[in-house]
Amino acid sequence: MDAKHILYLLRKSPYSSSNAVEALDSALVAGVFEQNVSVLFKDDGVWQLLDGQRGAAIERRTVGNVMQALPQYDIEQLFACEVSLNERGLQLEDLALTVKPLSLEEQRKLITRQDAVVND
Amino acid sequence: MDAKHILYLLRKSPYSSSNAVEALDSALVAGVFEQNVSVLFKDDGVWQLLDGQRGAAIERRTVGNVMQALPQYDIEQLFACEVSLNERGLQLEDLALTVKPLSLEEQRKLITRQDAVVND
Amino acid sequence: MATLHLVNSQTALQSCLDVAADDDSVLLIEDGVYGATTDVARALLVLAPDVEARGLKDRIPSTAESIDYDQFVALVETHKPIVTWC
Amino acid sequence: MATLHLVNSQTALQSCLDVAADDDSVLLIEDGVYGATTDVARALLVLAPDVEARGLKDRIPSTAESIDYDQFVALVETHKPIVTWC
Amino acid sequence: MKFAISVHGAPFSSSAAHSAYRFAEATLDAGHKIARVFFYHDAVRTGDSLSVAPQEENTVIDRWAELSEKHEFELAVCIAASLKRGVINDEARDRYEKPAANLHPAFTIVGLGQLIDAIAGADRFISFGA
Amino acid sequence: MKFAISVHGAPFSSSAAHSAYRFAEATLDAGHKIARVFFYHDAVRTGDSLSVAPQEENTVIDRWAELSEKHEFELAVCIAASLKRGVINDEARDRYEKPAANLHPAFTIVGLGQLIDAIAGADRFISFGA
Repeated sequence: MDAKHILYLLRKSPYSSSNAVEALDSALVAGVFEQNVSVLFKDDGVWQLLDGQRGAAIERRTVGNVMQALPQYDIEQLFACEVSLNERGLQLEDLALTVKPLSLEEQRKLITRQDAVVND
Repeated sequence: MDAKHILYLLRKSPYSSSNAVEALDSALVAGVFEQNVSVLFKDDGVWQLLDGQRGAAIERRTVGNVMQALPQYDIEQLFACEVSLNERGLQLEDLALTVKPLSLEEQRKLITRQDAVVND
Repeated sequence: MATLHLVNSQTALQSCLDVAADDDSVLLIEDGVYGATTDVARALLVLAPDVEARGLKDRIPSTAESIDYDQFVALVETHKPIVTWC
Repeated sequence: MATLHLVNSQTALQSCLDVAADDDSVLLIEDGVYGATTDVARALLVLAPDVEARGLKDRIPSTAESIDYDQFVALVETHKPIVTWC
Repeated sequence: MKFAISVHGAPFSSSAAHSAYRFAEATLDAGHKIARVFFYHDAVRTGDSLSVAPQEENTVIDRWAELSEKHEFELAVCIAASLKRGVINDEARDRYEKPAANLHPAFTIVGLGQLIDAIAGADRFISFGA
Repeated sequence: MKFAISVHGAPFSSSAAHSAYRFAEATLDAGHKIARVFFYHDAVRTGDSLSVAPQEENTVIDRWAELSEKHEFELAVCIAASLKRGVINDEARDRYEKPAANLHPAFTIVGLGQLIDAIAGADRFISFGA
C-alpha cells in the first residue's frame, strides 16, 4: 500500500481526558507504519507543547514526554497554530518541542494536501 | 432530617451526553424526597427548555418531556438565566416550560440561599 | 479536491471557519447544529435528524441547507480529506 | 456564608465570574487552572497539583494563590454552598 | 463536619475521579466524616472491576476501596446511570441475563434517593463534575 | 469506494456512536465498502456486552454486530484504550486475572496499527469525535 498523507489535528488540552496522549500514541504508530505524517497543534492542543509538565503530580503520564518522542519516530512535520500560541501567550522558547508556527492560510494549505485527518 | 435548599444548576445542552436527562431525573427524586428544590437553566442548559424537541430522531429520550415533569413533582421554583436566553435568541414563548428569567444579580442571590448545588 | 469539515460542537465552529477554504463544505452535526442558529457569513450544511431532535427546525436560517445521511455519504464521496472538529 | 465556586474548565470560568459575589471564593482545578493564565479582575485560587502537572507554575500571576488539598478542605469548611462549574 | 461527595466523570476520561479521591482523603485527614460518595453519570465506571490501569497512572478503584473500608463510608454507584454504562452487580446480571457481573465488591448499587439522602444529612455537599 | 471509519465517543456519553452507525449504514446502502470501524478513546465502550440499554434509547451494539456480519467488515476495539476502560476479551481476562471478560463477540481487540492500516487502504477516512 502506498504511503498516505495523514495529518494529526490535535486540539485538546493534555490532561482533560486521555484523548491527547492516545492521539499522540496513534501518531507514533503512523510513523512506524511509514506514512507521511504531519502533526498540527491547535487551540487548547498547544498546551501539550508547554515545557515543564509533570503528570506525576496528578498520577498521569506526562503528555509533554510522549510528544517529545515524535521526532524519534521520523515524524518531523510538526506545526502549531500561530494564533492559538499567541492567544495563550506561548513563545516558541516555552515549548518542549521544536514546531513551526503556521498562519491560518498555511494551515488551510496543509489540510488540503492530506488524504486523511485524525483528530484527538 | 430537615428539608434542605437544593439548587440544580443545569448548564449542558440536552443531547450532547446523558448528563442533562440524568440531572433532571435527580431533580425529580429530590422533589419526591420533599427537599426545597430550585432549578436554574443556564448557558447551553437553556436549550433543554426549547419546545418541539423530538429525541426519537436520534433514538434518545426527549429531554423536553422529562423537564416538563418537574412541576408534577412539586418543583415549582424554575428559573432560567436571562442572559443565556437572550444570547440564543430564545423568547419565553419558545419554551416548553414556564420559567422565571433571572438577571445575574438574582442568580447570585439564588445561589447564596442554597445548602447544596447539584450540577449536570 | 475540496475538504469536508464535520463540526460536532458549537465551540469548535470558529476554529473550523478560520481555516475552511471558500469551496470547502462545512457540515454541522450533533451539538454542532446549534452553530447554525447564529449569524455565520458562509454557506453551512446541517444534519436533519440532529436538528429535529433539538427542536431547531424553525430556528435554522434558510442559508443553511438541511441534509440526510444519504446526502452526507454523497458529500464524503466528493470531498477529501474529511476533517472533524469536536 | 460565602459561596465556594469550583471551576474545572476554562470555558466555564466566565459563567462563574458573572454570578460570583465579591466575598465568594473561586478555586480553579483541573483544566480550570488555565483560566488563571489570562487577566481576570478578581482574586482567584488555583489547586497546586493541577498547576504543576500542566507546567504552569511560572505562568500563574501572583494575584492567584496556589493551595493544596488540605487548604481546599479548609475552604469547604468555611463556605456554603459549593458550586461546581464544568 | 459531615461531607457528601458526588463524582461525575469517568476515570481516564476525566480528572474528576482523581480529584475527588484526593479531596476525600484530605477531608478524612482533617477529621471530617464522609456520609457517602455518590458516583453518577460517567463516574459510575469507577466501580468497574474489569478495568486494567496502565503503568504510571492511577489505580483509583483499589484506593477508593481501602479508604471506604478504613473510614466506613459508602461508595454508591447510581443504578440508572450504571446499567447503560455496563457496570452491573450480580442481581442485574441475573435479571438481564448477562454473562457476568463486574461491580467491584467495595461498591454498592443504589438509587438516586441515596444522593438526596446524603445531601440532606450532610453539612457540606461538593461535586466533582466533568 | 472503500471507507475507514473511526469512532471516539462512548455510547450514552456522546452522540458519536449513534452518528457513526447511521453513517455506516448509509455508506453501505450507497454501495460502498467499509474497510474497518475502529473504536478508539471512550468509544471502546461500544464493544461492552454487559451494558443494558434503557427503553426508548438506542441499543447500538447489536445493530453494529448485525451490520458488520452482513457486510463483512471488522469492528475493531483498540487494545490500549480498552484495557483501562474495562473492555476486555478472554485473553486479557486470563492475563490480568480478571473474573470475567465482557467484549461482545462481534468485536475484535486490535492494536493501533490496524487504524493506520485501515486509513492506508481506504479511499476515505472519517472520524466521529467526542
